Amino acid sequence: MSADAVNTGSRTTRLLGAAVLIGVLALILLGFFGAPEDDEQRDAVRMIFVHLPSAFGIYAAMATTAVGSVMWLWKRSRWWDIVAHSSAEIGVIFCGLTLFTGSVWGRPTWNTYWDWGDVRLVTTLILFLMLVGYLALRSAGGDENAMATRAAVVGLLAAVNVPIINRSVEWWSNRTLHQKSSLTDGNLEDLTLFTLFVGIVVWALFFVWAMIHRFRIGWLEHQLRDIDLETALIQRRAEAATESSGEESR
Amino acid sequence: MTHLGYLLVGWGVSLGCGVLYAARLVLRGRDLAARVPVEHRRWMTSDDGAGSAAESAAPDQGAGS
Amino acid sequence: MTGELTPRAPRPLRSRKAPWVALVIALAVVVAVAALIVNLVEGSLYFYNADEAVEERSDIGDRRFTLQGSPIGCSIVEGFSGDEPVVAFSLSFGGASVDVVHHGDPAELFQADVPVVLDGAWVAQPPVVEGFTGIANDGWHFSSDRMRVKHDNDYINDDEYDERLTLSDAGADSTEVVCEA
Amino acid sequence: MFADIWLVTNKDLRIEWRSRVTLSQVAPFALTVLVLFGFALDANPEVLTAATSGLFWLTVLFVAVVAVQRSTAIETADGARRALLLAGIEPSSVFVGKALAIAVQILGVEVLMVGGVLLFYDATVESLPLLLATCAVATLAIAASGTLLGALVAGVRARETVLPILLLPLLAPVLIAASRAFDDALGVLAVDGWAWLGLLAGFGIVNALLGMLAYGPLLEET
Repeated sequence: MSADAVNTGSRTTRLLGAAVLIGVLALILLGFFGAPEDDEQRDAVRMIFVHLPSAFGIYAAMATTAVGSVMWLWKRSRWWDIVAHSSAEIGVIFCGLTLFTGSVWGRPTWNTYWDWGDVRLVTTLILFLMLVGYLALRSAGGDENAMATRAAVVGLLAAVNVPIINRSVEWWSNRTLHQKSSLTDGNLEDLTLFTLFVGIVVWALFFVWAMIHRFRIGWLEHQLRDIDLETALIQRRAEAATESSGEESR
Repeated sequence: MTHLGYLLVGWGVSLGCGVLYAARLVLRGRDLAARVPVEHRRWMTSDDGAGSAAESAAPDQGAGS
Repeated sequence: MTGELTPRAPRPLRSRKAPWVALVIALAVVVAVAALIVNLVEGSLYFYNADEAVEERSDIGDRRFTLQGSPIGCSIVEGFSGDEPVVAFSLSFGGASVDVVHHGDPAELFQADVPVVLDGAWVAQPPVVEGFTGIANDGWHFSSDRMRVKHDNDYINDDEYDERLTLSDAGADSTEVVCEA
Repeated sequence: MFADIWLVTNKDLRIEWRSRVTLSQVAPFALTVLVLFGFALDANPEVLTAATSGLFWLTVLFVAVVAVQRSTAIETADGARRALLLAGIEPSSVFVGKALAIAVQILGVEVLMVGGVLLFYDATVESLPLLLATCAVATLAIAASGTLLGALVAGVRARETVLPILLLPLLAPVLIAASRAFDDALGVLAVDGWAWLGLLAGFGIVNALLGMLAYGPLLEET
């Protein structure tokens, strides 16, 4: 990296990034060669090492968005508003990945990519669509404070989905195609469990890395908006000055 | 290994998305950081020290704003 | 001029606090209410378990529904119904068993004791598949055209576990049904 | 409070009645959509029967988007929101009043559509109470969510496109629950329609409460 390149990185993010890269390598080795195959699903079970961490990523991201939204509404804190926006953007990626890896896993194991009857699948899809709506609303532009309030309400509406998604397999136990919580009531081989934890840690580190970068981008955008306003004011005043001086000389 | 195709697609897309998003964040950050005057750039660094960042970036960035 | 125009920190817009605190509390209450309601409607969604499907057979009539149960190992027969390849088997759940004729190929992971979820309807005739009598054998069968496998949250490798741990969904009691063959 | 709610509902409905947009445009739009679905699926009557409930409620959602757009436009035009606030009416009363006005319009269109479904789709009603209850509860749920989001997007520049993106996913549970309840009421699927109705009611209560709470701050700020 050249010395004069200005970016949103810092020593912390570089360390985090390196940890994520090492972690991904470890996860690939453990996931494909370490963990044993499942007696029912055979090797298809190895999808859990990317699917479940992504799902946990949704929970983390949505919890952050919910807290950020509440803090904006309560304290009018720009910091928290940017946090809410950042985590929602990362959350939509985790959500998309959860849906995608789940479908690809579902084809060999359930015999279907998608099942409209399953509560967990459908509620996750609804959350994904609501997050897309959230980002669309954010990109619509307009007054910054009003936008933050609107986004906070939508963010909270979307966050309500998360407990339903998480609990759906318990509430509708014996009524969903999706298996119950693997971590809390599942029965896992030691190495499978360990690999799963590695996956969760790697995803969590990535989440923090992305949050820091995305937050700084949000902060810079906020600064830029202020600066644009100031620049426009200066220009307008300069115009006004030349106009009036022109009139006077006439 | 059974189901290798499905596994490669699932893992590939997951890791690929992560890499793409990370790259986009870094590039967007660079672009924005270059456009924001030094005194508004908190946390931004050009090397490892947070304090020296503003100073080292000042000469070439100051003119732009 | 520049000193005067430096961007300022946004003014804190401290509007009325109370409504938002109320909103947050209400949100928590609302989530709790929602949780209660979904608990109340449990038992009505998505699929009928085999015992419920048998119990409500007259109500269901010939309408389509989704059925869940565990295939009984010794009953599985792959054969033909006319020219069509079918899989015939009996499944059980909650003490009741149902004879099933599934039209089409079975799911990849279809196997004994792993619950399946099937779309189809009751047919008031015994199944006509060569070599298949059915364990329920009650003059009805379930004609299915879509099969999904409902695997559980156990990720176990048989080589390292002497016996299968049957901690999965309560109510699956395929072990109670004894094959006659 | 009830007087205020009635005032707002009455005002919105009167504006709607005078412009006759619901009657002359939205209702024909809904029937056209139903007929077009009929054209699209006509080749297979079985598919049409199986899809009736879903098509019905999907059409209702489209109608709801239009109704909410209209309702929001009434409020944003000429600073009517400010005037409403200055009149000293509680924001939650405004919310309930506007939601009721939207609900009445959607219900009116639904009555027409039930007729259309019976006529064009050859549907048979097996449980009239369930059918009516589903219409009533689902409509209230839709109206509550719609009114809240209508206020939310009122100040957004591209609100015509942002509203459907936000409203339709939020209403997805209504679409699912109301369609399943209708499946039971029309005798298409063997499901417990009353249980789905319970889910619908829960969703409606949640959205109505949220709307009443969030409406005031949204009105003030945007």
